[in-house]
Amino acid sequence: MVISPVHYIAVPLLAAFLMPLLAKIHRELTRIVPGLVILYLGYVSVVLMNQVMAHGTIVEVIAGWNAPWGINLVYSPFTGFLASMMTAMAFVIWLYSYRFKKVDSQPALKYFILFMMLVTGTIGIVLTGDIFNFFVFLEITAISSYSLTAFYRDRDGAEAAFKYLLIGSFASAFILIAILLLYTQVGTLNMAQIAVRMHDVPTHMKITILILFLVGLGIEAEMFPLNGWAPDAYSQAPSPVGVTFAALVVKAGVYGLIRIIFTLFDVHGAYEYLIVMGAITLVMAELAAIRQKSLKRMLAYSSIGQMGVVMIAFGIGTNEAVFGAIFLMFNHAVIKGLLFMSGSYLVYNTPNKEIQYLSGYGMKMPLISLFFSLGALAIVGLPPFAGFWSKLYILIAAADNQMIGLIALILGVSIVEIVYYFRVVGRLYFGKPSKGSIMQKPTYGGVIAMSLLAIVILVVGFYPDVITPYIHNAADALLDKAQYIHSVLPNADLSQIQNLK
Amino acid sequence: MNSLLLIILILLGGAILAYLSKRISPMLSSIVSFLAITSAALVFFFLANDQEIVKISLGDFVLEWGLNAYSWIFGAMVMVMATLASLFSIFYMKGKDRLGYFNLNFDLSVMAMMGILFSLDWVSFFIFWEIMTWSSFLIIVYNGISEGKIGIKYMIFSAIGGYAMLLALVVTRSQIHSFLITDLIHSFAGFSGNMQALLGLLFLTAFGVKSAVMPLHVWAPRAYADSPMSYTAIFSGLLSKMGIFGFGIMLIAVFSHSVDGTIFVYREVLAWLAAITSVIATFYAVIQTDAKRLLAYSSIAQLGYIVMGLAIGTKLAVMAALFLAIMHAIYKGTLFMVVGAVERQTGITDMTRLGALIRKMPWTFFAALLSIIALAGIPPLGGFVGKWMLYESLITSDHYFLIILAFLSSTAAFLYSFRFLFGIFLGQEEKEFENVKEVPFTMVLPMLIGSLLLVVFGTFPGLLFKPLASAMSFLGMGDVSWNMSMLSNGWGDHVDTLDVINSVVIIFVLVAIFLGLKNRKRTRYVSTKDIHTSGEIPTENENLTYAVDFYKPFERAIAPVMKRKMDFYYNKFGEGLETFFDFLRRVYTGNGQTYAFYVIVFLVILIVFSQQIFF
Amino acid sequence: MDTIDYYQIMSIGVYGSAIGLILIGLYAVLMKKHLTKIVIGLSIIDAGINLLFIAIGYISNGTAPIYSSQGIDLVKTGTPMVDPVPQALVLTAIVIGFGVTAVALSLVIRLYRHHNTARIDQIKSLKW
Amino acid sequence: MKKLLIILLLAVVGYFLTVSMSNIKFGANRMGDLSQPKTVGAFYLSKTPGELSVANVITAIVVNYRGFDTLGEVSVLFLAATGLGSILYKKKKKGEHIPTVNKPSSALLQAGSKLIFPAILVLGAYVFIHGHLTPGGGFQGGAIIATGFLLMMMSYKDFTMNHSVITWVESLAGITFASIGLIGLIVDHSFLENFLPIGYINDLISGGIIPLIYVAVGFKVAAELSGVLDTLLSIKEK
Repeated sequence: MVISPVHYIAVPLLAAFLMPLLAKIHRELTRIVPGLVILYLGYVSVVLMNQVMAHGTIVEVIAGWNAPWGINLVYSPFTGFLASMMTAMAFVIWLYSYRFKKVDSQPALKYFILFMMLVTGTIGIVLTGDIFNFFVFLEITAISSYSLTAFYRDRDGAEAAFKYLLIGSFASAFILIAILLLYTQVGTLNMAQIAVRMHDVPTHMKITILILFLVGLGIEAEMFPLNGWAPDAYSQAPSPVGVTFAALVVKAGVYGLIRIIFTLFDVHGAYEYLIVMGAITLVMAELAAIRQKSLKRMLAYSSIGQMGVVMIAFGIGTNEAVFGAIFLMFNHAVIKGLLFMSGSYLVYNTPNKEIQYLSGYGMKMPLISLFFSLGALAIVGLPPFAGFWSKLYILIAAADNQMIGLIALILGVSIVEIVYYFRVVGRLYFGKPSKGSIMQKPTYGGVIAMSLLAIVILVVGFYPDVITPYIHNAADALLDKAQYIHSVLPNADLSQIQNLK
Repeated sequence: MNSLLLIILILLGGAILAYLSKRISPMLSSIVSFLAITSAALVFFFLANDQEIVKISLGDFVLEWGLNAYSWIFGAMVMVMATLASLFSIFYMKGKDRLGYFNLNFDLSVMAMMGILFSLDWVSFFIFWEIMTWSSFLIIVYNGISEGKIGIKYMIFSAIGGYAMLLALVVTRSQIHSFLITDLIHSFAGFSGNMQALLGLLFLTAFGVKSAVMPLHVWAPRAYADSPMSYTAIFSGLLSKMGIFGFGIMLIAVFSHSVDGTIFVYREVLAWLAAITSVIATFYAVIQTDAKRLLAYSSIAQLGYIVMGLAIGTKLAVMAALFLAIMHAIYKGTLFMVVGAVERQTGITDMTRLGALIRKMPWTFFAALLSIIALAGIPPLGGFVGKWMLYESLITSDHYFLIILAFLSSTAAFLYSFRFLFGIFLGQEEKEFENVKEVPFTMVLPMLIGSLLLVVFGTFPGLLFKPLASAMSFLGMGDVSWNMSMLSNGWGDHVDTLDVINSVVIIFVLVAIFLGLKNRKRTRYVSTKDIHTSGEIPTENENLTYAVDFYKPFERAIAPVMKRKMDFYYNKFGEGLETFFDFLRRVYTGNGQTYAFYVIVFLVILIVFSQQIFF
Repeated sequence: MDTIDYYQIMSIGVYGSAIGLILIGLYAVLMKKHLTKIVIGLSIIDAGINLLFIAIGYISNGTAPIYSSQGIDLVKTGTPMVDPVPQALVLTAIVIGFGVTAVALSLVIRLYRHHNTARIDQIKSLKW
Repeated sequence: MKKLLIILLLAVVGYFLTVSMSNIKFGANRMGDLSQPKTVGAFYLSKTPGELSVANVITAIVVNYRGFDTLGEVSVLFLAATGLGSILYKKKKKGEHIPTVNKPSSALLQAGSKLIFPAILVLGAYVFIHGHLTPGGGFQGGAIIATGFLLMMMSYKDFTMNHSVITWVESLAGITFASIGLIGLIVDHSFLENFLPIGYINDLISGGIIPLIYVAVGFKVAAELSGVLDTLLSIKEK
């Protein structure tokens, strides 16, 4: 069988359908199969990324109908990079959750099915070239997220999940209305075709549709003030799911947002909108984070803040800025993954997951504390760790666009970030451990997962060139709208298409 | 292999090895750390030269490292003192927890400092700068004093400084499309006035934090005092010098290319700030009862002198500043080691409780004595030459008010210098320290080497003038002519150090002989109770040693100045901010319906203002 | 003329009721305190959107897009078939709406058991 | 006060939607010429009879042109069922049965349900088997079948669904769908590609893989909806 992007979707779905049957054969299979599937997807990623780097975008036609008639998957350097990143993170998360909590085999089966579908959904969002298919994958992601958020009954997961569902339903409603209006205007659902025909759409309709998309996808991308659900969901979901939210789900949301703005529409104001909203999101989230008592909630707000930076960088819209933004997406996935993973072991047995009980854990859980500290150093952008490079690129891009105020804002907020992260790190390494706290011994899978992420942080930090060529190609691919359309629709008239920036 | 790269790699490898070898034996970890620093020092002194250039391509940046006369002198200082401190550290840290962690960060700090000095471009400068920051943060919290708050404060100020630098360097890059420091130096004059002012302010803030210039100094006293002493020896002595190093580049090399008025204002303001810093910090040092704190404040004061010299910017002033910087690194390093030794043997550093250790720890006392002499600027040791040059430069550059401040602070410095010596080594013997012994040889040795260096450089300042002169010509100050005892240049900045020293030494020796003869045979031993009590009979547990309320009158005199600490305002500001943040985050009410409401409000806002937003 | 009026009335009726449903649903979600009512509100929004979908695919005098023998005859006489795409999409949308509603209801059950209340303003143990 | 504000906000939203919709003329033909299709609607209408031999264009779209969406849709259902199971999971004791209704229904309802239950099943099966010919299809048929089960659950207190059977049916149906897609990928280089002969329009056996998939979808939807109903109904107060 020829390796093709559709494997990203078809294989996990097939496996998901198979898993209830496999569980009847041996209960351990429910844990192993998702790992094997994701490992296979990793192999697919390697093969396809090599192809894409060598020969350019792969367009996978589904059901034999060429674009724009059928649905197609677009595996460009950009989408491919994101899909590969998500696959890699999914594998790490699988390792981490392999024996995360002793649960009955029945919930374990459901957990892994939901998890695998969540991964499939996010990858589908990124790969698809069809706007309605995008919506379908968004819903797959959403529904599995809701269910996973409420997975544990001994927490307020249901509350978080309900809030998520409430706001998420708004998102899907708005996106659906936007798709509907868009369909009446362009008569197609293929993104490339939409991009070609967008020129002829009357401006007020264009803006109407754009607003609906921006609100809907803003919810998924955790934009302020649409992100009320996010901290709850991050903190109440099982830790591996929290990691998945930070590493995959929100990335898919941001992807949607920028795909709409960069490819589908040609509205200049949307870029400034991204910058402004990104800045507001960043400030609000980081300021909320500094006062958090619960570690996971703090991490959640911090994650939202980072998404704000990503939005700002995409909003600047130059090649360098987009490069920085994609780099930051990658770094954020890896680093926030490590922070969530190690953080949840740190607060495993503390009341309310609160930071104040963490005194002296550096002695008791040296390895986990080390991972957490590494993550903290990296996420605030201290060299020589991965986070530094993306920050540097973004700031350079902003400086080249004379946005000194914006840089000052980002850096000012970074100081806030430093305060709350280093408070935790300081607490970990000073003072006497409070009595009676029970340490949770991490599973082997967990340790391996965290070590992998830590190694990535160090390697990328010391030698960013392992990753930058891919990101360069990704940034070029995202910005080159004409190339995107051409690869999907070879015969399209590109005369109306102009790359905005 | 390139020796610069080799030094960095040795230190990095040493850091990692030290961390790993803790598993085998904690002592081994310290030894590994010492060996790594020593071998790096050997490489530095015997292999490194200014011909070598390292170019590393990372991301889209080219990191360039090289060595020049200016960085060599700082590098030599770092390597020597770091070697001494790490040697000292072996026994000082013996038996403490998490030595792997400590030594890892210790070596990383040293590596970062060397990296800063090697950096020819701002990116690597910034990278090493930040490594230095976080590795020192991790050591500050190591002792776990005061709930990590001081660590946070240090981190906040370092971040302000670091980010000011980051902002400055990305702005620089957007102007000249290069990260090279030399490019900035050459093109600075071409920038617009606003840009010069902005960059100047940002860079000065960045370096001001590390060299603890007011009002960015509040982190320093506690940070210096709370770290393990073997680290403070390089923290106070060397890390702060990185700020000085940066100031040197900015104030001398970069600004000298600018003719813009704002830069002169900056220099004057900075000189004043530095002078005020040194006065206030000296006052604080005087009223401290804890030896560590005393030294910490004293460090800030001394850094004030150095920055003052750089800010004045005449040849003599710069020379003085650099000379003082080196001297400060040596004597403050030694003094912190002394305090460390005392702390190790007695467990405390409170000068009101210590006393009479002179007989228990003679070598330590000897090192302390020499360093204090140097610190106070008494001939013939190194401190004197530097101070003399500084005063002379202040006078020749017509900064008469500054010289009053400088005199004030250096006079007050005598007070704390004496208190330090007296409080710890002289005075009455306390019972609890009866069995105190001298520290082991590996701790004595670095202290003695330090004192020896002070004597050598004090007597023959010319040894230092040679590299300093070439450093200054590298900075663009032109030639400085010098000989073993003479420093002069074409404009009459002329100091004959040997003459001055000789005359002062002769006076001192004569006075000493006179006093020695006079007081011979009049020594008497007294008990704790043998003091003037004005008719009141002190109870047993009342501590009435001289060391208590040592400078009460002085404290009363300076009380108005001390009333409000800078710290107080920062804390209030921070609390205010946090309250504000707390208020802000109440938008997350926890009610899902409210969030839904926000969504609709946001949608309506977008709808209503769509014209303004998207066109 | 008559037909135009007819379609204008139809458009007001169909679009109006669809938008009305959406607004009613939104109102329920924003104002009603009971969790089940909120879920019902979400379903009503979905219903409104689905109706809107069908409405935009409609073509005047059109017939169902099915090529049964009857359908082929109609096409031959010039009767247009309505746009099939919105109908296909709406099928997907309905199924997704079902899935969301099912999950929502199960969450309501969990919340009611945990908090012993179904009022949304009393379920806010997670905040700030 | 809050009410007023919300009504005001909704008025703005309503006005916004109305203005947008007023630009979209009701009943206008936006598909354009069928012979040279520019829109997907026109393309599907013009190509379906010839290239797929499927009478019901909507089925052709749902299962073939946009079959990938349908796969996603099926997964959504599957997810909803799984999610429901995980959210409401409760460890059942062996052999324990939770009644679906509190009181037994009247004899009339019971007898009537028993009577029409097979008819409902047959109708459901008919609807999804003829999905490519007549209105309806897998989803509709599946839903009809599920209503049959709902009827039985409501009328008989101790009506039990065999969970094992449900699991098998939904898994096998899902696997069938995905495998047919993968076979298409292997045989014809495109996922969900129609690799079977398409036959003649309006025949029961026509349209290649379309009826196969729709039957599988029918089974899957039936099983999942019934499963969801069963889960929700077997929740009892503490």
